[in-house]
Amino acid sequence: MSAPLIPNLFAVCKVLVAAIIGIVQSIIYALSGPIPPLRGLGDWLGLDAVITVVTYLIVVTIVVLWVTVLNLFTVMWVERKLYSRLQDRYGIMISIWSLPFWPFNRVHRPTHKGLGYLQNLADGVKLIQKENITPRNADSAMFHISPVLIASSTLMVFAVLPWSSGFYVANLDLGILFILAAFSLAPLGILIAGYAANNKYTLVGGFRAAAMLLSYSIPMVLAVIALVVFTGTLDPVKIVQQQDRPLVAFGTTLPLPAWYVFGPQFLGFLIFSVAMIAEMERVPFDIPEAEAELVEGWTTEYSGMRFGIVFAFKWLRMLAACALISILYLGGWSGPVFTTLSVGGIPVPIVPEEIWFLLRIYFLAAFFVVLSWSVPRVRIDQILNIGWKRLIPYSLLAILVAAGFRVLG
Amino acid sequence: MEYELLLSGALLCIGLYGVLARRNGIIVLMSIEIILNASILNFVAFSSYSGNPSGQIFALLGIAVAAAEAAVGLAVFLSIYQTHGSIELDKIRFLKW
Amino acid sequence: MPEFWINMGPQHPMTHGLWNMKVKVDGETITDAKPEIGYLHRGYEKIMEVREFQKNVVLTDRLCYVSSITWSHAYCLAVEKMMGIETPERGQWIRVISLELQRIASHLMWLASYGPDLGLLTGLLWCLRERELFLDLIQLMSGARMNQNYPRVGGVRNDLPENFEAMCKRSIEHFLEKLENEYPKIFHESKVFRMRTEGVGTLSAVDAINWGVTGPNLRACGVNVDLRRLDPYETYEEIDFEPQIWQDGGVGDSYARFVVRFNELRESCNIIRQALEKMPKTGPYRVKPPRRAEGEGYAKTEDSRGEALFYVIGDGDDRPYRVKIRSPVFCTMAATPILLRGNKLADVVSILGSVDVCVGEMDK
Amino acid sequence: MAVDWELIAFFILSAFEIIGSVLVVINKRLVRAAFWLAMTLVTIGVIYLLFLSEFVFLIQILVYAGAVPVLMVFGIMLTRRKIMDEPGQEAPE
Repeated sequence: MSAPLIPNLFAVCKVLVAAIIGIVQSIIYALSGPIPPLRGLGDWLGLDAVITVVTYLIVVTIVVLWVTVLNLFTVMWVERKLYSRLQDRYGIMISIWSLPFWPFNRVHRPTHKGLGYLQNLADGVKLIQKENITPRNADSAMFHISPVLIASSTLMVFAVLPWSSGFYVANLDLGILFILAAFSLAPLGILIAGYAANNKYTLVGGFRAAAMLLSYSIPMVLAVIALVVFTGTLDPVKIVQQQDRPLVAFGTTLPLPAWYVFGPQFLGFLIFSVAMIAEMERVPFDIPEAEAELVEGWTTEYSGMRFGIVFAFKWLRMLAACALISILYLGGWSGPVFTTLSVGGIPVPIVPEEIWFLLRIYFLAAFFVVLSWSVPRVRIDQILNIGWKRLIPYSLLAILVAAGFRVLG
Repeated sequence: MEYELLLSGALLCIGLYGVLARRNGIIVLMSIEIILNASILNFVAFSSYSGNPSGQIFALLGIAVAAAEAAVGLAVFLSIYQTHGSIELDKIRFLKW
Repeated sequence: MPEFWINMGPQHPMTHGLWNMKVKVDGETITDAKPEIGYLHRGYEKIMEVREFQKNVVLTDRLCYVSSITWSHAYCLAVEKMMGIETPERGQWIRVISLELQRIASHLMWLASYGPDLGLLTGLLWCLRERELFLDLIQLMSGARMNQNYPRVGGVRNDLPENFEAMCKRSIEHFLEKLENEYPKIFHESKVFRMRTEGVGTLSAVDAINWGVTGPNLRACGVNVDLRRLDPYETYEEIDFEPQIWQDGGVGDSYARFVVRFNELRESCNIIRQALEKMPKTGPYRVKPPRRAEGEGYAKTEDSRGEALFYVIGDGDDRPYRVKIRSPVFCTMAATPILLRGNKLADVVSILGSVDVCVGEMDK
Repeated sequence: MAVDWELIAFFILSAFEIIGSVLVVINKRLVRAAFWLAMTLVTIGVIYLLFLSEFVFLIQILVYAGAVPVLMVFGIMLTRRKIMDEPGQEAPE
C-alpha cells in the first residue's frame, strides 16, 4: 500500500557508488599499463567493503544535508513567519530580490517584499564572521567541547530516524530506543557548558536545564514503554506499518486510520508530547534560558557560530521530536494517496510517503510554535512539580492501561 | 575471553584504587561506578561466549542497581555536606564510636 | 550549593533601565535582595533651580520618558499654586484628557514589558500596537510622540485640534474592543500566566503603607487611595469614575497589581469619554503666568506609578529657589526586599515587572 | 592473513577505557573526572556492542551517559564551599 520516493536509500546509493567506482576503476586499469602499481589500487577500490564504507559515508552526508540544510532552514523560517503573523507583523521579508543589484531596485530603497527564506542563512554567515570569545576564567576545554557534544548527540538522532520506509541511514531493531538514548545525551553537555563558562547565569541555567531534561526524560521513556506493550517492537518502520490500516473498534470498521493516538494510547500521546516540549526547551518549559532573569541561560557566554550551533540544535531537536511523535502515535508516513505511475517499468508514486511525513512534521511544528508564542514560561519548581507529580504517575497509569488492554485483547 | 577478564580486572583495580586513595566522596562514588561496570562487563562477556542470554538480564539489573546506588550515594553525601560542611571522607567521623 | 549574590543589572534584560537588583539566592530561593540605584541620577532638583519656571517644563518631561505629561503637569500645578493663578476651565479639561491618554500609554508600555518578562513576547507586540493609537492621539494633541512639553504653567500649550474628539472616540472604541476580547486570552485567562503571578510577591497593606508604596501598587493591596478621588485636582471631581482596587483579600500579589493596572486602562478610557462629553467646546485654554513669583507651592498628583509630589519655593526671582520631587518608584524600591524575600529566582521578573519601575523618575 | 578486526577494535576500546578510568581516579578537577567517567562508561557500552548485545549498549548509554554523570556533576556542584572558586578541587591538607 505504501510507496516511498526512494525505495531504499542505501541500496540506491550503493548501486550509484558501484557504478562510479567502476568507471574510476576502468580509468585506473587503463593507466596501469604505463604505471603498473596502480593495478593494486584498482583492485582495492573494487572490494565490497570499500564500496560499503563509501556508500555509508555518502548516505550519512545526504541525510545530514537533508536535515540541516533543507529541513532546519524550513522549520526556522516557518517559526519566524508564523510567530510574526501571530504578533501582527510580517516577519522576515528581505530576500534575494531585495539586493541592490537588480534593475528594479533603487539603491536607497530596495524592495522588501520577498519571503525571507534565506534570512537564516544570512544570520548563519553573520555568526560565522563574529569572534569566538572565551571567558578568561572559563574551563576552556570543557567550554569548547560541550557545543560539539550537544550538536553531535542531536545529529545522532537522525542516524536512525527514518523519513519514509526507504529513506534512512540505518534501520535498527531498537531504533526508538537509540533515539531516546541520543536525546538523553544532551543534559551532560548542557550542565558542563553551564559550569565551564564560569558565570553565575550559565551555572543556574545549566542546573535548571539538566534538572528539567533529566526529570522529563523519565515520563518520555515510560510513555514509550506503554507503547511498546502494544507494538511489541522498537523498530520505527514496523511501528508505522502496524498503524497503516483502518481502525477496527467495537467490532466495526471506523473511517479512521489505526493510529495509536486513537485508543488506549491517547494518554501516552499527551504525556509524550508534553515531555517532548520540555526536551526541545520551547517556551512553556524554556526555563533553562529564561532570557528575562538569566540573560540567556547556559548559552550566555557563547558567541559567534558556537552560539549558532547551540541555538540551531533546538530546532533540530524540534524536528526530531515532531518526527518521533508522528512515527509513534500519528501513523508516521502512512497516507491516503499512494497511487503510483509506471514510468518505463519503474513505479513512481504521485504523492510519496516523504510528503505525508513532512506534512505531519510541519503541522506539529506549527502547533508547537503557536503554543510556545502564546503562553508565558513556567517557573522551574512548577516545571519539576508537573514532571514528577503529574507526568510520571500518569505515564505509569498509561502503562497499566496498555497492559490491561493487551491482556483483555 | 582472557582479554575481557583482564580488562575487567584492570578496571576493578583502578576503581579500587580510587575508592581507597581519594578522599572526596563524589570521586569515591565514581570509582564504585567503575567497579560495578567491570562486573557488568563480565556478565555480558560470559553471556556472549556461552550463548546464554540470561547474562544480559543480569547486566541490565546491574545497571539499574548502579544507577540507584549513584542516586542514593549522592543523597547521602548531600546530607552529610549539609550537616558537616564537607565531604572529605577522612574528616567525617560521626560513624565512629 | 552555598548562598551567593546574583547581580541583575545594570545590563540585564530584566531591568528596564539602568539599575541593579542584587539578589542573594540559596539554590533558587531568594534570601535577601538589595536594589542599587543612582546610575541615572542627573540632579534634577538642582538643575531646576537655575532655569526659569516655564523652561523647567522641558526638564520635567524627561523625568519619565514613558509618562511625560503627568510629570510636567504635576510641576505646573505646583508652580500655579505658588503663583496663585488658576487654569481656565477648558484648559483643565484638556489637561485631564492628556493625563489620561498618557496614563493609558504608560500602562500599555508597562504591560508590553511585563509580557517578555514572563516569556510572552506576543504581549509586547500586541501592547505596542495599541499604544501606537494613543501615541498618535498625543501627537495630534501636542505635536510630539515623546517628551511632549505640553502642559504649561497656566494651562496647556495649544488647543485641541479640530477632529480630535472624533478620532479619540474611535481609537478608544477600537482599544476597548481589543481589551475585552484579545488581551485576556494571553494574559489573565491563560492558566500559565496565573501560575506565574498568583501568590507571588505578596505585600500586606500595612507593609505597603509603612514603606511608602503608593498608586496602583497600594491599591493592589486593597487600600482605596486614589488622589484623583481623595484630593481631586483639575476637574476630576466632576467625573464619575471608580478607583480600581483589588477586592479579594487584603494581600496584594503580582496578579493583583496586574489586575489593578489592567482595569485602570478601562477606567481611563471611561474618564476620557466623559471628559470629551462634559468639556466646554470653546474658551480660553491658558492664562499668562507672572514672570516672577514668591511663596510656596505644593502639588500632589496621581501619576501612572503612584503619588507624584512637587514642592516648589520661589523667592521672588524668575526661577525656583528650591524644588523637591517625590517620585513614587523611588519609595517603592525600598519595599522590594520585602517583596522578593522568600520567592524563587524566576519570580524576580514577575514581581519587579508588576511594580512598574521607571528608572528616569526613580533616579531623578 | 585474516585480520581479526573485532580484536583490534576491542584493544583500542580497552585502551581508551583504561586511560579514561585512570583519568577519573587521578583527576584533581572533579567536573573533568565526571566527563571522563561518562566517556569511559560509553566505551564500555561500545564493547557490549562488540558482543552483539545492542540492548544493553543502548541502556548503558541511556543510563550512563544521560543520568549518572549528570547526577555526579550535580553532586559536585552542590558540595562546593564557594560558588565561584575552582569547582570541586580537593581542599589542601
